[in-house]
Amino acid sequence: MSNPSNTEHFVAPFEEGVAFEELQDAPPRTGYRPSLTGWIGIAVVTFWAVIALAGPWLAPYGENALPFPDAYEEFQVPQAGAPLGTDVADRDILSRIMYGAGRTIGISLAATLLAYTLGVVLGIGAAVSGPKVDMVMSRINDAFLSLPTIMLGLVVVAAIGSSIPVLIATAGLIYATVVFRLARAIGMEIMVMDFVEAAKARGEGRWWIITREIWPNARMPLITDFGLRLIYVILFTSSLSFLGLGVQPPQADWGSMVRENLGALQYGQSIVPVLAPALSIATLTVAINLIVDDVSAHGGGRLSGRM
Amino acid sequence: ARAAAETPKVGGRLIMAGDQHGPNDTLDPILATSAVDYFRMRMFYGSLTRLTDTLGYEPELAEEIMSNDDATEWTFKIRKGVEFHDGKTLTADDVIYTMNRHMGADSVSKSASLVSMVKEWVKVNDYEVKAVLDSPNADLPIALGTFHFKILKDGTTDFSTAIGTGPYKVKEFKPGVRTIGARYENFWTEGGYLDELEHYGIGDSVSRLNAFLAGDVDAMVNLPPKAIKQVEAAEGKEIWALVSGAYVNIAPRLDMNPSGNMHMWKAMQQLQDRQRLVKGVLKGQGTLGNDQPINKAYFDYCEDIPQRELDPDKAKWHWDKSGVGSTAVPVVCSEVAPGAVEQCLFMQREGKKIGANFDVKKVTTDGYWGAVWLKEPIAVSSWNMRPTANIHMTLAFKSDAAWNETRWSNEKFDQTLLAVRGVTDPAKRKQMYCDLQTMIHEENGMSIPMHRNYVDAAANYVKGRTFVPLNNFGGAESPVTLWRDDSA
Amino acid sequence: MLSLILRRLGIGLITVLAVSIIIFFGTKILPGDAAQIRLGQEATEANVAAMRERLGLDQPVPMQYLNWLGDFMTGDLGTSLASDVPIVNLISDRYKNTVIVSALTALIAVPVSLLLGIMAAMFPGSIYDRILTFVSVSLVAAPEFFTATLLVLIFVFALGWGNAVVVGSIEGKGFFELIAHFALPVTTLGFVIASQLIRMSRAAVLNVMNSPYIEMAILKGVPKKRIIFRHALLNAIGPIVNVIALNLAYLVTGVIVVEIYFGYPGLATLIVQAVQTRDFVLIQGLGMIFCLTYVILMLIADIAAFASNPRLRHPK
Amino acid sequence: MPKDSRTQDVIFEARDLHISARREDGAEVPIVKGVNFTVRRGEVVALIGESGSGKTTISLAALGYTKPGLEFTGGQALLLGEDVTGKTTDQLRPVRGESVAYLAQSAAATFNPSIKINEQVTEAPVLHGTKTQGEANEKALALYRALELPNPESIGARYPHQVSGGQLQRLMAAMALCGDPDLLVLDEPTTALDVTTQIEVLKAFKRVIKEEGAAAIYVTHDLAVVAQIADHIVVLYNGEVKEAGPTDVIINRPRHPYTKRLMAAIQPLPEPGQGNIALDEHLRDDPAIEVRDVDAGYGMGVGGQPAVKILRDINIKIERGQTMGIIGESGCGKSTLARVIAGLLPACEGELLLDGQPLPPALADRTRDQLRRVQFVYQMADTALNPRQYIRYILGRPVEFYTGLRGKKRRKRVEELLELVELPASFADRFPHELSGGQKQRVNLARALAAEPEVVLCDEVTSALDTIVGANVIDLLTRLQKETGVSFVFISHDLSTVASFADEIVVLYAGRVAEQGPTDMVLAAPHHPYTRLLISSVPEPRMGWLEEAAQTRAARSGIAGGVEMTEVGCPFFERCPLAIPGTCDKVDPPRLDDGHGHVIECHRELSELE
Ligand SMILES: Nc1ncnc2c1ncn2[C@@H]1O[C@H](COP(=O)(O)OP(=O)(O)OP(=O)(O)O)[C@@H](O)[C@H]1O
Ligand SMILES: Nc1ncnc2c1ncn2[C@@H]1O[C@H](COP(=O)(O)OP(=O)(O)OP(=O)(O)O)[C@@H](O)[C@H]1O
Ligand SMILES: [Mg+2]
Ligand SMILES: [Mg+2]
Repeated sequence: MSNPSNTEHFVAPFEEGVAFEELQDAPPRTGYRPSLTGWIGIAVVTFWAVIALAGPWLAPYGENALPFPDAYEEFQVPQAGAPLGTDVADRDILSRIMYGAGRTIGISLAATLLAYTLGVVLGIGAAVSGPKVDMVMSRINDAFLSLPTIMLGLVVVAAIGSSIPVLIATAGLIYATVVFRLARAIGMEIMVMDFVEAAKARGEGRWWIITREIWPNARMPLITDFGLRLIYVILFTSSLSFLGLGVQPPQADWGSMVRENLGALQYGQSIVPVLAPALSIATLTVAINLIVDDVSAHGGGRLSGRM
Repeated sequence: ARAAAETPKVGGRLIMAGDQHGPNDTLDPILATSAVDYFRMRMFYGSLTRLTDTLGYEPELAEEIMSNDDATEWTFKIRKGVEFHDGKTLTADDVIYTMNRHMGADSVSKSASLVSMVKEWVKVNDYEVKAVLDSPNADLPIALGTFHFKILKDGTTDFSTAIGTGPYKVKEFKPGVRTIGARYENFWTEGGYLDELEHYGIGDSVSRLNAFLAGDVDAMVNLPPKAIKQVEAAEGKEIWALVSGAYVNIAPRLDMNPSGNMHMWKAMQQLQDRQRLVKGVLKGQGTLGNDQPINKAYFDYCEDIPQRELDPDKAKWHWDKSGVGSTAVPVVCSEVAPGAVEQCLFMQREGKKIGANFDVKKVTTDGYWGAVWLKEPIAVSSWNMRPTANIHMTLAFKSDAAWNETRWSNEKFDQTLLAVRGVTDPAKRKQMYCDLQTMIHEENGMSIPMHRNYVDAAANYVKGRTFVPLNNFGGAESPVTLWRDDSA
Repeated sequence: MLSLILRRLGIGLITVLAVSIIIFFGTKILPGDAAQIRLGQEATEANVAAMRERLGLDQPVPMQYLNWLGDFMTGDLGTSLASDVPIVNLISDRYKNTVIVSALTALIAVPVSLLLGIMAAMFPGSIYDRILTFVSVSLVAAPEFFTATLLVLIFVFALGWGNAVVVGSIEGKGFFELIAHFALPVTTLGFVIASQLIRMSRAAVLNVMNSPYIEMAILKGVPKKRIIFRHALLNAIGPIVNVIALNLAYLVTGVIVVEIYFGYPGLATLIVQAVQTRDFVLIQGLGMIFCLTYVILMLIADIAAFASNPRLRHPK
Repeated sequence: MPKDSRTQDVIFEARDLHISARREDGAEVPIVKGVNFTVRRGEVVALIGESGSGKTTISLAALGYTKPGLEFTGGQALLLGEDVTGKTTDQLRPVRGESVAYLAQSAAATFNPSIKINEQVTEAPVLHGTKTQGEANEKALALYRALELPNPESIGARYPHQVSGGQLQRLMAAMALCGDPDLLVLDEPTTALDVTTQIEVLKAFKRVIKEEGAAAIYVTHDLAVVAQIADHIVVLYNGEVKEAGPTDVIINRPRHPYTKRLMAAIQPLPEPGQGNIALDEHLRDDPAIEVRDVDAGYGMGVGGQPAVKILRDINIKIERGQTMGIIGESGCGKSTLARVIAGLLPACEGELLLDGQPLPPALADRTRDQLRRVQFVYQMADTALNPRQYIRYILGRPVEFYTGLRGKKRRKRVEELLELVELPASFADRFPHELSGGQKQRVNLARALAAEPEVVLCDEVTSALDTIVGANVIDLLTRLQKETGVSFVFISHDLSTVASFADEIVVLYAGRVAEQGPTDMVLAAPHHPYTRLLISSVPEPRMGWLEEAAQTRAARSGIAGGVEMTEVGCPFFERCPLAIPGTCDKVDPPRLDDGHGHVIECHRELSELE
């Protein structure tokens, strides 16, 4: 191509009569493609999902069986017959981790989903419902939010007793307050967009506006929070079991396993009984957050690389 | 008594770590509920009598104790020259005031039942009081040596501090946190050697152990059995273990279903993995239970009853007879004492092997005594030791006892229990107590798989421990005698 | 400014009122009977009845609520059911303790985590960022008691440094003793809040990093540090302050495990004890204290966000 | 970079410049495909072309910058003789803000809301060490004066939100100029401005560029503006240069068909006689929509009155098949009026009639059929389309909602609608962000048409479009009107477009009607002084117009410093060259009616307004 100097009149070659109506390519559609860390996250989560579903069939022993019935010694080190050693009550740690996987993931997932369902529906509902309803809902939510989670948890569990459904409901309700706050804030931001107004002007109902106009746009920031929330739920239930109110023995869940085996560290016997469940929690949650981060990396901070 | 070899030194400071503290910590003796309270009471107050290591009694604030022949009238001569922390001298009025707080139907005293046979406390003169009883009670002075009968100053209603006759004065009292006592210079007798005695509550046993091992506290109650090895290995730390009659048990209600099924509860008794509970859970700091409440810590223990063992075959035989089959049998458990939950879990595990399906429901400790205990068909329970076998069996096994956990009713047992109170012939008495214990062992239905020791730990410079087996820290009697040996 | 504070105060008051209703009637669903629990296992029916009357538990519930609310307004939180001690006495010391340890934690953890988070935002997707994400998520994922145990094992037992349990009062202690006194609980708590703060400040700064004015600053040749600290951070303060306030509220209310573990006499252990002893009055008092703390912290956060936003500070 | 660059003649040169986007899967998508042009000292080179043709991308290349997601893939961008394409950010830092300065389309977004203006203006030279803070302040002050900013001494101490948009745009220029750059990169610096403001900003730019001896790259799609400011023009299409040459040649003798079409699509100047010929075939007895004595505003005030009242005494009648143009400067209440009619903002006073029947003021009270008959096309297509919905859905929903069509029929109707707005049917499967600004605007319009409405409120539907696409949209509207008899309320601050399309015009100022009547009459004298100002501010696509206009503009009425809503008197008083102090500011102006439906609100006699 020639180099037009300023005095020169440059005209690109053209064919007379060809209309310039050809449309440009649309910008490439940016679907999510996991990066390396994303793939690691997906692999680990898949691994745990398999364990959670098939744990009881894969486990070498029953949840409460003793690998060494004649040894009156807890916290046996890893050895043939008990690859991760035994726990505080002489049970096989590997088996308990496998049994606990389903319960831990199940409870936290169920509770987080409950928290999200409630929090999102009510939060966006409050954002959509006008200032009065919003005021009332927000104040009630604030009230619950201002009370310590552990206090609410204690009172509920003390009142109804501890069972897995109660745990799920309690954690779900408690964290619904946080989600409510978040969802409402996000909802408020989307509410002022013209497309929401356009839907209203069309005469659409509230439910339609929430589900079709707002939710698809609120989804992403909420998912980003989901990963962290899941961890908090796992921690919350394990805090409850620290107080003796979580998943009840002899059932295994990772949080209470860390707790009930803490003695192994404390009494200087073995590190595995604590490390194994703690690492299980850590790998799962880190993996989930790696995925979440990877997905959300598509969004923010794109200018940082240009600084 | 046993530690008297060394002469106590005066001075220094000790921090004793207790457990179970809370905002309901109190300085009111009649409301004391926990070992922490008992220890505190002993720091600040004195009582008429003091229990001995063998669970007899010896005089304390009462110089002389006399009764009539049928033990229906007791006279207490009060020691002269004993001063309260505010300088007031102890007189009969103080004793009468104290005792009257345990009297009457509306008394909130936790030990009102121990003195319920007392009709009246009478002031004979300034230094003598008399208890007039409805029925004979040879053990009254022993009862008065227990935790709740600490002597208050006449008219005390404010319990934000404690004005007692004990070896220490209140320096600081924060419910749920700690109590600090400063030496009371005018303590009437030997004891109260420390400049300051602090009792610090650390509810969590792991933290308590950490604090102890790190030297942040000098002694701790309720050493977790699993930590025993570690403390034994640690330098300069000692274990204070005390064999006692305290036990944990599983109580089937005989008047309910399916717990009333004899073959079922017999199977349950055969399913108890007693060895594992004692060796594994208590790490040897306990004794095998034999499905009856009295063990060798009691004077009246009967050695002749054969020990029941884990026996799956017998258990299966009973289970099959019971006809319960694989129906789920709910068992309500709570962490009311070490081993309380394990006994359920072990039973559940062993039961599975013979086809029994125990559905263990673990509930929280708080609210357990109000909401669950004595109400569920099968539930666990835990008992402290009482000064005498008779007191304990009267409380927990007599047909009309409020706390008769299985609702077992046996006329012969009740009669023997009453009759034995008046028996003085040792052989006869022994025989009768053996009968009583055998009856429970065979018929009551209770599974008592183990008795637990009181296991505390202290640094080796902590001296002056006591051995009264009714509670931790030597029956909470140690505040008087504790001293610090910095040469150790 | 003033009107904003007043508005916020109004909202805070409504929240407090809502909390008062929730906790008062919420505590009523607790099973068990304060009198029974106070007297323990060995109390008789008559004893319990006597105690119930003494504690005023025989009055109708709405009456109890009104009386209680009235007292609360006048600063009287009532008397503990479990121990006859005025709630104020029970709480005040522990509140002080909790505030001390929370403030210490905040003083150390907040600046450090903000710095770490902001640095992550400066290099998103870099190795540093990934490692920090990894570490911070692992930290959140580790139960508090696990972190605490590790710290105690390492520092107290392996290195012989610091106190395993926070025994005794702080009065009369020297500087280094005080450090030993608070080091472990503060570190544990720091870990607890750090991860969220790191992630949040990273997200807040990254969010601002998409703005055209950041692009403009880049195109003006503004150095990286200045872009972050002058251009981006200033606009990210609002959400960051909000998260700090929420975390402080959490510290004041939610550090139960740490308190139990370190035997630290703060408010959280009191909650557990209150629930366990069914000390309804104490639970109610605690709830109100927590709520007030929360409301005040949020108010401060609002004011801080307000002060950092010139659009609000200088309306046209 | 050597500072003796003053001696260099060629400031910037693009040599076969290639810039591509990198897709997720690693594939390259070329955006700029081998572009060549040169910028010499003292020259302004304009980049023109339709939206998405790569203008911004190329201009940013002069700073060695690409938007995230884009990268240099070939050729050179020589700034003062040095190639900036391969440099790192750190290497470029001294150059940016120093040798080359950037001025973006939206000043409001590019000023940091939390930092005072002066600091932002002086930031670059101070950071680069070429000026002390004191020197920079002096320079800034001089620039404020040169740019005719009010209160030059104190304006720097304000925050960005405390000055008007037009002022910000000029402050932005001050920011760019403060470091005495050799090259200014101006990316559509006046597109968002009112014509009245634009003229002032253009004047300021031109003078400063000449005086400072700088060179500039000027990006725009407004050819009239280009004619005023550029020495050379580069015409871009699809990332390629189609034609380049001196302004005079390109404007007057374009050779490339694309350039020709661009020129041909320029709307003629607003003059009487060019208006749409209204067709009577759709007329009925009642006007399609009638607005009677409407007052409206925002916020909740006392007694059912709004806290801020914007609109006062609005009376409008739109016949079926006709178009009502609404013009006025930014903030005068144009969108507010549309919102009132659409029911989004219920009027506090007055009434609305749809086809002679009362139309409830609030959305909630309207029937679905009433909602269908009045449709609103939002000003900003970006926020009006849900980014998470496919175009198919965005258009399909109102089709189904109002007409009940489903399945195949619905799909067919969507395709018809796309065709109607000249978009291929395949666009149904795109998300809004996959469309260019003009395309989005057309989808936005198509959504309104999906309802088969009787009245369409078009709020600035053509402002963001280049001349060709803009003209297409107007053609489309005209055709529709002929076919279906739909009425339009056409809101724009672009008088030329309104003049060529509307049957009647309403001139709004500060929420009041300054003048209204049939297009020809409004455009012909007598004028309201404000109308006169507007008309004279419309730039003409010929060189030298700016200088003339600066001399001869009938009303040297200055720039709107933000339109003030006044309670009494004529709101235009402050700016009016014919204002009568003591009357105009105290008494509401009377309505002067010439009897042909032409109304002017003014204290002066009609004859005085000739
Ligand atoms: N990050 C990106 N990734 C992919 N494509 C991009 C990216 N940024 C811009 N584009 C594409 O590059 C092309 C040129 O964009 P550019 O912003 O330079 O256009 P423009 O001529 O300035 O348009 P306008 O007049 O609308 O501002 C467009 O087709 C756009 O879709
Ligand atoms: N939601 C609102 N609350 C308060 N005032 C508002 C609101 N929306 C607009 N305004 C004010 O109402 C006036 C008119 O706004 P409107 O949007 O109708 O102007 P416009 O003529 O459409 O301007 P533009 O050409 O910039 O779109 C402005 O002064 C604006 O500040
Ligand atoms: Mg552009
Ligand atoms: Mg508008």
